[in-house]
This record gives sequence, structure tokens and C-alpha cells, in this order.
Amino acid sequence: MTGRNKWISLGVLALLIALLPLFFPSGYYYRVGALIFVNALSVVGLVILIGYAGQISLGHAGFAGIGAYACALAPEHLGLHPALAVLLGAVISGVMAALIGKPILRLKGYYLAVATLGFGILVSMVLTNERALTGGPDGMNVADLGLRSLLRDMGWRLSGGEFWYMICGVVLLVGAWLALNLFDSPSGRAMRALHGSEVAAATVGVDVPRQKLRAFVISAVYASVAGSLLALQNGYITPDVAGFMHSVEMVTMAVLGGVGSVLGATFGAAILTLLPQVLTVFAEYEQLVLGLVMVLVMIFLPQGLLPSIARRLKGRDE
Amino acid sequence: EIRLGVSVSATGPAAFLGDPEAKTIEMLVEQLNEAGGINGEEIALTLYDDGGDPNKARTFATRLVEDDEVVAILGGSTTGTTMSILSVAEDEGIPFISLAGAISIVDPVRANVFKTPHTDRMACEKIFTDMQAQGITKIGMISGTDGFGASMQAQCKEVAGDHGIEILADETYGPQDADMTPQLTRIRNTDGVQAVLNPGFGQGPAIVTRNVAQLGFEIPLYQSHGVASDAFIELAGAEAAEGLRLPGTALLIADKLAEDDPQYKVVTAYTEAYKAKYDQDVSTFGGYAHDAFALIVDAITRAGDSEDPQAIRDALEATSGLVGTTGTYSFSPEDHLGLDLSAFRMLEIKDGDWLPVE
Amino acid sequence: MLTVEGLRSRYGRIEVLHGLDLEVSSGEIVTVVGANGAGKTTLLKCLSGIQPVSDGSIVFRGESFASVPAHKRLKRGLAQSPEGRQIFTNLSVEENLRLGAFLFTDERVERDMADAFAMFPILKEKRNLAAGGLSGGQQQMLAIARALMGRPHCLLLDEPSMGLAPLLVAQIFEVVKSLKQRDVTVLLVEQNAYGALKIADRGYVMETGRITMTGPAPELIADPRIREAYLGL
Amino acid sequence: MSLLNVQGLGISFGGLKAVNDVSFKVSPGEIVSVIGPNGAGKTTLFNMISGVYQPGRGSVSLNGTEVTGVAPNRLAEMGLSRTFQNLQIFQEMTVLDNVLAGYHLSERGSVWADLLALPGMKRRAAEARAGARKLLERVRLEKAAEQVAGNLSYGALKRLEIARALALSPKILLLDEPAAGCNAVETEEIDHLIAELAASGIAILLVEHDMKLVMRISNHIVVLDHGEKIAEGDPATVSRDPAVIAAYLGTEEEEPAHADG
Amino acid sequence: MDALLQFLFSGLTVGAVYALVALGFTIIYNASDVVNFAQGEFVMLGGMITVFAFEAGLPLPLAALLAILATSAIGVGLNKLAIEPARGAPVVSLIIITIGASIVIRGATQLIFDKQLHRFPSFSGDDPIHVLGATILPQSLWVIGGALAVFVGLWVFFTRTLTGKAVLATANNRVAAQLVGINTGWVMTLSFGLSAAIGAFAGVLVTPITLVGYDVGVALALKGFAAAMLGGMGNPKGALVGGLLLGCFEALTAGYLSSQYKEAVAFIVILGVLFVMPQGLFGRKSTERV
Ligand SMILES: Nc1ncnc2c1ncn2[C@@H]1O[C@H](COP(=O)(O)OP(=O)(O)OP(=O)(O)O)[C@@H](O)[C@H]1O
Ligand SMILES: Nc1ncnc2c1ncn2[C@@H]1O[C@H](COP(=O)(O)OP(=O)(O)OP(=O)(O)O)[C@@H](O)[C@H]1O
Ligand SMILES: [Mg+2]
Ligand SMILES: [Mg+2]
Repeated sequence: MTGRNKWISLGVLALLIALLPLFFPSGYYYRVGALIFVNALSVVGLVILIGYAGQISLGHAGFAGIGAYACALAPEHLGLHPALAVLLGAVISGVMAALIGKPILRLKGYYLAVATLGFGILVSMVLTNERALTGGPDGMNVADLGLRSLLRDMGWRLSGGEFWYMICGVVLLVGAWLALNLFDSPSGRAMRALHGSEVAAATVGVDVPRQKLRAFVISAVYASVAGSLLALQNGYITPDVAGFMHSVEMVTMAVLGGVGSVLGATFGAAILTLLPQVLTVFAEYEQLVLGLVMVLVMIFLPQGLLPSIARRLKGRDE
Repeated sequence: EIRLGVSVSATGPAAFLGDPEAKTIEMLVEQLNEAGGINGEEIALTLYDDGGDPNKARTFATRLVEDDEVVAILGGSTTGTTMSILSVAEDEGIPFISLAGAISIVDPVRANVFKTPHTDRMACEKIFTDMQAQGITKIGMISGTDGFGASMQAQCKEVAGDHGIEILADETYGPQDADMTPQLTRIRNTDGVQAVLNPGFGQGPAIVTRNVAQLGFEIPLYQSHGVASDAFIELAGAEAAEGLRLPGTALLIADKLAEDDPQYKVVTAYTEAYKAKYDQDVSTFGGYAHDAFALIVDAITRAGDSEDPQAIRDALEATSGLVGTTGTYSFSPEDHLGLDLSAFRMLEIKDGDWLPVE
Repeated sequence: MLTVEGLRSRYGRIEVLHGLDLEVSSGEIVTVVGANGAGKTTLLKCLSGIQPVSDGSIVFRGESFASVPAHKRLKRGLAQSPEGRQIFTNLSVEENLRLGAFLFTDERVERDMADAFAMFPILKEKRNLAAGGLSGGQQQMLAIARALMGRPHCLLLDEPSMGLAPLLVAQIFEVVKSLKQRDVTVLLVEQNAYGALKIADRGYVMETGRITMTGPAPELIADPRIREAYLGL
Repeated sequence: MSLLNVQGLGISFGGLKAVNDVSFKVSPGEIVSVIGPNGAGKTTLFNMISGVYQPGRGSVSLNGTEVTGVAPNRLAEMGLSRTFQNLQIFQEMTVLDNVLAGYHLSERGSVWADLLALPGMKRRAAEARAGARKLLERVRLEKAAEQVAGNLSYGALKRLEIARALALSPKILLLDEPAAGCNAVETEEIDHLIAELAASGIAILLVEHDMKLVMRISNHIVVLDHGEKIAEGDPATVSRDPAVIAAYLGTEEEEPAHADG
Repeated sequence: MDALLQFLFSGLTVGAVYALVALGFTIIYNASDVVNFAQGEFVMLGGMITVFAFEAGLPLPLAALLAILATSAIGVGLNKLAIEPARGAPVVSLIIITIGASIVIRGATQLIFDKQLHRFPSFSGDDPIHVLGATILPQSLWVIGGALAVFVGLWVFFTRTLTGKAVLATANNRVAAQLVGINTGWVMTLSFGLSAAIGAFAGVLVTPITLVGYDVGVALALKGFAAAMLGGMGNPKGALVGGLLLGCFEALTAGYLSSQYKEAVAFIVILGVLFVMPQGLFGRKSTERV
């Protein structure tokens, strides 16, 4: 990916975000769009972790949970403004990632997967069991961000759907921009290098544990911010955000879209977010079709949607 | 055509709730439309499966309101999904009847939000009243960590004192656990426990019941309305379940209701139709959906205008004396639940069948 | 024994073999020399079936290989010691050899294994070590020995001398020569072109996916172009 | 003063003393070769010196600093760079990116600068890019720069590793069989490259089985067998040493190496 | 004391369930480096098909056999229809395929059968066996015995048979495996067939204890995965020991500390073990040299 590619990717993304609403027949589509952007944001984080650095995580929903509950708890208990709570969540997630990342990133492959899985489960367990604080499995309310009413006071009237579509779209753009910057930077190259060969990366001067940790922390922050946005937009949050299935969903989106590619992440998120909405027409068959689509995409586009299609276009299959 | 929206958890961890709910509503809509609809207007049902995911539930609620333009929403199998749908309904002024248990759904009262199930607190009170009558004062509790179990656990702990009941042991199990003997052993080894209470749904209570038998408990076992269906006896085994008590609705003893029982007609009609259509036994949860549907049909009929959600809401709030499977509903501006404790009946398993205790 | 005609092969859309003709007769030692990236390895991979052929034909002992999958080619008598050694790193040295004779369950397997150990005593010493723990040269020996365990009629060797100590290089060339006595035909790809041509009957020179020269080995050694381009003389 | 000083280095793998009590020194501009039979412990020795393995015994010092068991990336910072016998290529990256990875130390900055693409990074990045292209020219891979590295042939990858190692501008370079997989002509090019590097003051530690190459360019040769140093000296001395001939070189020298060399 | 014994009985019962799932992972992993996240569905299918065959009037042993054969066929089908066509895809893609397949299987099961919970009678009745004041159900002994039997079978397969080695070789280096004449396609078919059969067998054994429904597979796969990693992926001994240990940690935690956090404690123990032994208890260190 060269410098030009970066601006093309960002441009495509920005255009899509800006122009799609022209085709929206109802407010519901803004909601779906916003969800896609939120999911894409956490998936972009995973692209950095899995695609760049080659480390797997089955526990990133844990960070989304931290971000989400920071927005639910901090305004209520600490009197923090929700916007600051997003930051607080990101900081806590980053610190947590740094703390647990140190020991577990020594593990490889499935062993790392099971360790991250354990972390995710711990988080979701605390959120589920500490009912007094978190409302338990039934969840809790999340304070309003307040920005929409502020905009309204300034004379800019937006529906809830439009507002969150914009916010999430802008945050996703920023997230994608950062991730694309990283790709072609020394840090990003170091991450991709250790993905190829840890020994060789070390011998060219890459501090392998540190780079892995960086990727882990950065991706955790992405997931956390995504979790926060989800909580704020829903106004209500349950421990499901931190659940194992959510982690799996995130990884699936990343792989479906093409795990090395930022634009692919958005596509993966779009597909997996849209599918259940589209498949409602199949009612009973929904699950079946959803699974089939996943399998078929992976069979025919094993590198993930976007990279595989790009390769076909460039004529460099295999 | 009257557009009615439903979002329930027909699959996923809460499928025990959502599956019978979905089936019930589909069946009732079909029946009603065949019978000519409401004032000649058919019902167009849009039913979504939110899989128990509150996030999806919110999306579907938005879709129902914005895209499908429904006049009312039923559903929200769990408290989590209900809370997600609820804020959409409130924002958009669409009447919403929830099928979930938490008291917080209708307390404080929200303009557009109603619910059909008893609250968890009512179930606890019913159980404790029965225990009190049996002279039980000290119990051990073991509950699932899912939403249903956790909420029951919290509510029961809150009201136990009011009934002079002391909870000496408080254990939990995961919704998918395969063996609860360690927790039950702890309860057994707690001095003075006179009964065991196990609020939960899914396989947990069946396994607990079997484990209780395995460990040779001599004290009574109480379950909650979460397992009030014939299938439960089969899973737990009639032998292990013998003597077990729980608060249930008239549904379970449809065949034993006196013909002059006010619920007799409603309950038998529903159980028979359901059994005939799906070859499955009804459960309490399907009953909640049945009642929600009955309420909305009644309200739309009375409202006279099937296009105006607020008219329907107002009619709904004016519901009075509607007999459902769960109990008799009367709403008011201060009360959007409208059931009292009498709706519950204490049941006991005898020879593999449900029997009313009173 | 082996006839290749008009062989073409590609990685994705990039063709690297552009219509190759090559023939190996029974009992011959034939060597292929060529610069890095000429396509030698690709050629051998096509022969053993692990690289798809896009055009042309491979006929081995009278049978077309077009529809014979890789795993059946050993049964037909074609074995390969591949580039990069491709040993089973997680399995022991002995298991590697045993799998080399995967198709056989008779007592000759034991004898062949003893032969292999006699040829490379170090392998016997390390028989229970995971093959991944072997040194580079030892792995190369294992790869060759494993190929021989398959009792081939024809052996494809991809740079067998790579990473071997001078003494062993000489030994490997001796082994290849001795295969002739055992009626094994050899197609040898070597960067040590001088050593290879010395023991070969015939040779091919390959440049960017094409055969550019062929002839009896002694003639090739004498050819000034080859001496300059490949032998560094 | 010697740049690299190896003292009594040793390591065992489950009872096997893969390297035992090996000592030698390398000075700037000097080419020291380590030779010995397969399994003698040459690669293991490299792995210990470059920090990939923790030595069991002995010490390594670099430029007078004790660096035994120091992590490879720290050693890289101190000017040590290496290639591998078993290729360690960043397969999915482009050839150019592989070499750019070698510029990690000179290019790296704070992660914030990387994320935000701060303009300060641009100059260094451009320098690295230019340098990387020069290095690719030097190993004749300039045409493959934008290709995915995994698509190259074996010999090309071998050269790519050398380019990557050079990107660190090392003070000492460890080469493990750089000429493996190269024909005589290609080997000669590597030969020149190494000589040039040494002439520019880089210390070279070389493992190679191509005796023609070793004998021609080494200043000093260390011979290992069964993990032990059995001989050392200049090429002429070593090649006459009967122990070395018996263990490694063999008596019969068929190759034209000596005839010409 | 009798409490401790009771906890251990519980731990061994549950642990044997985990071990059976973990053992099922071993073969496919050993053949392809892929952790088959549809393994839990095989267990579910074993239980479900037996239930419905039994209710349709088949004697229980026959119903069980039918379930194992049918599931095994589904395993082979999964390989043929989804894994083989994706040959050469990266391992993550294959994992996503198995996750997709598990969704398909769940979706299909829910359509073909139903969403209810089911159970069939225990093999040897439900009268608890009393041992030193603790009790254990006969079905638990069946499960534990089944886990041991599968373990022994797999252990012999991988260490004593050439076919077992061929499976290992296929995962280690597919190209080389083909070069020595191993039909890697067939090895994959065999592995999926066997893994599915083991899964279904587990389902038959555990259903009387755990009950079965269309969606019990996910949780089982998760626990089995954790158990396999604790023991060391790919090693039957690891799967057995990992499963039993995990079950015992949970039971002892539930018995002595907190039932709410028993999974948490189990995972913390796993993290602790992996910290000291990054390959699990019996996992083999991969020996790639540079
Ligand atoms: N997997 C691959 N994908 C794409 N191109 C490849 C791949 N493998 C090899 N090539 C290309 O095919 C050509 C021939 O490579 P091959 O490995 O056959 O050469 P070779 O003659 O064996 O070289 P060497 O002597 O270096 O081993 C080279 O240009 C190489 O870049
Ligand atoms: N990880 C390991 N486990 C077991 N034995 C090992 C390990 N690493 C090296 N050895 C052994 O140590 C010895 C030295 O190996 P090393 O790779 O250093 O040899 P080498 O001199 O580089 O040989 P070559 O010239 O063949 O590359 C060998 O006998 C090898 O089997
Ligand atoms: Mg080659
Ligand atoms: Mg070596």
C-alpha cells in the first residue's frame, strides 16, 4: 500500500459516508449506517492487531465492554461528562491492554486466542455479576451525550439517527486515517515484519514484545471507543457488548472484509451488520443463510472480500 | 390493514422465552385474520428475531417504527431488549407492550410502555407466601446467572425479609452448566436450611432438580415460573421432580380448571390451538405474548382508529378487566402492569403432572 | 522414461515456464543448470505435481501425468527431494524416513532405513530428535534420504548439495552416481553446476523459463559460454 | 581493538553440547569465517552471538561492552546485523518493504508520530526509501522492488536478506551461508560484495560451505567440529591442517576451486 | 471430606464432557492446524439425532449408532463442501469457515428438529452410586469411561499407526506429505469423519446429564477449546488432562470459593499455566530453526 492508496481509501470511505444518505428512504437506514461505522471502527482496530501484527484476539469485546460501561458508569458515579467518559474508557482499555498484553502476548496462535478469550470472559463476567454496579445481565441506562441538543440550540436540527450516523462516520474516518498512517510508518512496518518472522524482525532492531503490545493497546482503544459510541447511541447497555459472541463477530468481520485492509474492514462490518437485517425476509432460515454466506465468501474469496476482489481486478490471482 | 410490529428473541440464549412468544403471536394473527380481523381490517404482522441482543432489538425497533411504520410494538423477551425497544417507543410515541419481567419497565410509568408478565418480585412474593404457610423460614437459593435468574435472585433477596424468610446460602450457576452438585452440596452443608429455591429457565433448573434428587435432599425444592411448562417435568424426570413447587399461571392446569373459572375459556382455547398447531406444550412465556396480543387487539378495537398510535395508547391505558392467560388486566395511568398477586397460582408436581396447591 | 513437451506454468497470471521440452531416458543422470529465478524449481514442482501445469504434457513411463495427482506420482515411481527441504519438522527423523516409505509396509522398509542410516550416520544418531532441530545440512540429508525411501524409478533432486559440507557434497554426488547402478534415473537441479555436470550424462541449460541449450555433459563443460555464465571459469 | 569478542561460548540441547568453549575475535574490516561439518554448531554459534539463543556458558562482547544474552533488537542497535541459513523473509511484505524494515532503527519515532503521520517523519522516510532502493540495486533486485517477497526464487531471497541486513548500516555483519543456492557466477558477485563491505570497515563473520569463496576472502578462519574449535588461522594454514582435512575438507579436491583460486 | 469427594465427582463428570469435546478437536487440528469451531455442533448433533431416532421408536443403542454415523457423514460433508474447496486459504479463513458452518448446522437443526431441550434415559438408570458419603450417577461413569476410551484410541492412533503419522505429516507440511504419497485430501476426509464421530459419541454419552438442544454446541466448543489449550493442542493426553482439570477447577471453585466466578477462576488458572508453559501442559514445542 503506497501513499496514494491511503488517500484513495480514505476518499472512497468519505464519499460513501457522505453520499449514502441521499439514497436513504427512511430514518432507519441512518441507524444501520451508524451501526456499521461503529462495528467498522472496532474492526479497523483488529486490522491493526491481526492484519498488521499477526496476533489474534478472541476477547476484544471485553474492551468494547469497558468503553461502553465507562460511558454508563462514569457520568452516573463520577459525574463525568459522557464525552470525557469515552476518553476515560479508552484510557482504561489502553492501560488494561498494556497490563494484560505484557504476559499474554508471549503466547502464539491459538494459545493467544484462548488467553484473550479468557480476558473477554472475565470482563463480561464482572459486568454480569456485579449487579449492584452494572445492573447485571439486564443492563443499565447510559446518559445522553448532550451534543445533539447543543447542536439544536445552535439551530442545527438532527434526528437521533442522523446525528449518530454523522458522529460515527466521522470517528470511523479518523480511525481509518490513523490506521492507514500506521500501515506505511516505521511502527506499522515493524508490526508487519514481526508478523512475517519474529526472529528476523528482532534482528533488524524491532522490539518485538513492544510492537506487539502497541498493536494490542491501539486495537483495544479502537474497540473501547466503538463500545462507547454504541452505548451512547443506544442509551442503554447490557453485558452482551462484552460477550464472546461479539468478539467472534468482530474477528469474523475483519476476516470477511480482508484482515489486512482498512477499507476491507468497513466492508466486512457492513456485510455482517447488514446481513441480519436483509435476512429477516428468510425468517426461520435466517441463521442458515447467514452461515452459508460466511462459508461461501471464505471459500470463494479466501483473502477476504476486498483484497480478493482487488487481486482479481489486478489480475494477480493466487 | 393494521400494521403491528414484534421483536422477540426467537433464537439465542433467550429462545426459551422468544420462541413460544413468536409462535403464539403468529398463530393468533392468523386466527384473527381468518376471523375477519379487527373491524374488518386485517393485521399485517412484521416479526423480527432480535436473538436476545439489545443492540439488534433497538435496530429492529427503529426499523419497525421508521420503515415498517407500525402502530404498536409487542415484544422485548428480555429486560435488556425491552429497555432498548422502550426508548425508541417513547421517543416516537408508539405504544409498546413488553414481555419481560423487570419491575423497572413500568416503574416509573412511561407513557407508551406496558407489560404483561408478572414482575419477578411478585413471583418471589408468591413463593415466599407459600413457604411461610409451610412454616419454612430459612432457605438456600441457587439461581442462574442469566437475566431471568439474576433478576429473580435480586428481587427475592429484597422481599425475603418481608416474609420472615432468611436466605442462608446464595449460589449461582451458568446458564449452560452441566452439573450443580458442588453448589447444592454447599447448600446441603449449610445448617438450618429448610428449603431450596431455584429461580431460572432453560436446562439449569432441570439439572438442579436432578442433582437435588441425586444428592438425596430431604427438604422441599421450589422452582420459579421460568420453568412452568410440561416439558420441564419430562426433562427433570417425574421422579426427581416429585413434590416440587412453583408459582405458575392457569395455563399449566388448563385441564384441571373449573369450567366456571374466569380464565377457563381463554386458557383452554389457547392451549388447545397451540398444541394443535405446533405439537408442543404451551409455556408461561407464550402466555405473556398471548395476553399482549389480546390487549393490543382490544385496544385497537376500542380506539376505533387503527392508524393513530396515540389513540391506541390511550385505549390501552383504559383497558379494564381483560382476562388473559396470566391473569386479569386493568391498566391505569398509574399502573401499566395491571396484574395482582392473585394471578399466580401455586402448583406442585404430583405423579408427573401439575396440580394446584390450594 | 520422462518426456516433457511444451510445458508451461504460471503463478497467478505470471507465466514462468514458457513451453519447455525435456527428456530423460531410463538410467540416465540429467542435470538442469540455470541462474536464480530461471524456473528450475518450478519445473521440478510441475513434474511432481505440486505446481499446476497450464499447458504442455508430462509423460512418465508411457503414462500421461496430466490427471495424476501429486500423491499418486510416487506410486508411479517418481520421487522428489524438494527445494527448501520440506521435511516434517515436528516429527522425528525416523518418522520422517518412515513416512518417506508411506506406500510400503513390507520388511524392505527396515532395510532401506538401515541403508539411509549407513549413508548418513548422523541421521541415525539423531533418529529420535524432531527433524526441525537438525542443522541445515542434516535436514538436507534427511530430505534426500526420505526421497530414496520411496523406492523411486526416477528421482528429482532440487539442489541436493545446498548447505552441505564439501566432504558431503562429494558424497552426495557419489550417491547420485551410484543410483545409476541401482537403475534409478535422476533429474538433478544444481547450482554446483561443475559437480553436477561431472557426474551427469546430459545437461540442460535453462534461462528465464526456457531451455536454451542442451547436450552431453562433457560438451557442456567444455562450452565456453557455459564456463563463463555458470561455472565461473 | 577487536569489535566482537567471543569467549568460551557454549550451549547444550538436551545433553548434546552443540557448541562448547568456543573463543575468537573479529576486528573492524576483517573477514572471519567459521567452517566445519554439518551440525558442527556454526549456526548455533551465530544464534548465540546474535541473541536468538541464550548461551549456556561463556560471554560475548561487542565493542568492549558485554552483551551475552542481550536481545537481538538491542544488539541491532549496537551495530550487529545478520542473515539466516533458513530464510527469514517477511513473506507478505513487498521486497522494498522488507528492506525498509531494515531501516527500522534509523527511521523509528514515537508511535504518535506514526499514527498522525507528522510531517517530521517524512524526511527520514524518504531517506530510508532512497537507501533501500540503492541496496536493492546492489543485490540486483531493483526490478522486484514492488513484488511480494514470497514470490521470489530462493536465490533472490538469499540476496534480499543480505540487503535487509545491510540496511542497518551494521558495524558487524553475520552471514550464514550467503552463497547457498547461488551458482558459481552468482557466488562471485557475493564474494565481491563481501569484500567491498569489509573494505569499508565492516567486520564480517561468515559461515559458508563454498570453500572457494571462504579461502579467497577470509582473513581468518575458525574451524568447528562437534561444537568445539579444532583449528584456526589464515586460509593457507587451515586448509593444510590435517584435522580440518579429515573432518571437513576431504583429501580429494575435485573442484576447480584450488586449481584456479 | 465427603464434600471434597462430591466436588471431585462433579468435576470429573463435567471434566470428562470437556475432555470429550477437546479430544474431538485433536484430529482435525493435527491434520490441518485448524481448530474446528463446529466441533460443539457435532456433539449437539449426536445428542439431537439420538433423541429423535429414539423417540421415533428405535432402540437406544441403534439410535446412538445412527447418530454417530449420520454426524460423521456430516463431518465428511463439511470437509468436502466447505474446507476442501477453500484449499490454500489462510488458517483464519478456515476458522471462519468452521464458525460459519457451525451457524449453518445450528440453523438447520433448529429447522429440521426444534428449539426445545431434550433428553433420553440414562444408560444404566438414575440411581446414584454412594461412595464414602458422596454420590455419583452411573451415567457419569459412562462419560468418564467414554473419555478414557477415546483417549486411548487416539493415543494409539497417533503414536502407533502409520495413518496417524500421515495425519500429523499433513498438518506439518502438506506439500511434503503429498510428495511422500500421502493422499492429503483423504486424510482430511478421514479426520473430519473421525472428529465428527467422536463429537457425536460424546453427545450420546452426555445428553442424559447435560440435556441437548439445538444451541448447546457453542458453550461446549468453548470449554472444550479452553481445555484443549490448557492441556496442549493436538495431544490427546493434553485434551484428556486439560478437560478433567478444567472440570475439577470449576467444581472446586464452585464448592469452596464462589460459584459466580468459577469460570473466571478456571480461566485465571489457564492463564497462569500458559504463562509458565506457553504450549500448555503437554503441547509440543514447535521446532523451527533459523
Ligand atoms: N510462489 C510464487 N509466486 C509467484 N512467483 C513465483 C513463486 N515462486 C517462484 N516464482 C517466480 O518464478 C520464477 C522461477 O522461480 P524458481 O523458484 O522456479 O527459480 P529457480 O530456477 O529454482 O531459482 P533458484 O535457483 O533461485 O532456486 C522466479 O521469477 C520467481 O520469482
Ligand atoms: N533446537 C535444537 N534441538 C536439538 N538439537 C539442536 C537444536 N539446535 C541445534 N541442534 C543440534 O546442534 C548441532 C549443531 O547445529 P547447527 O545448526 O549449529 O549446525 P551447523 O554447524 O550450522 O550445521 P550446517 O552446516 O548443517 O548448517 C546439530 O547437531 C543439531 O542437531
Ligand atoms: Mg530453485
Ligand atoms: Mg548451519
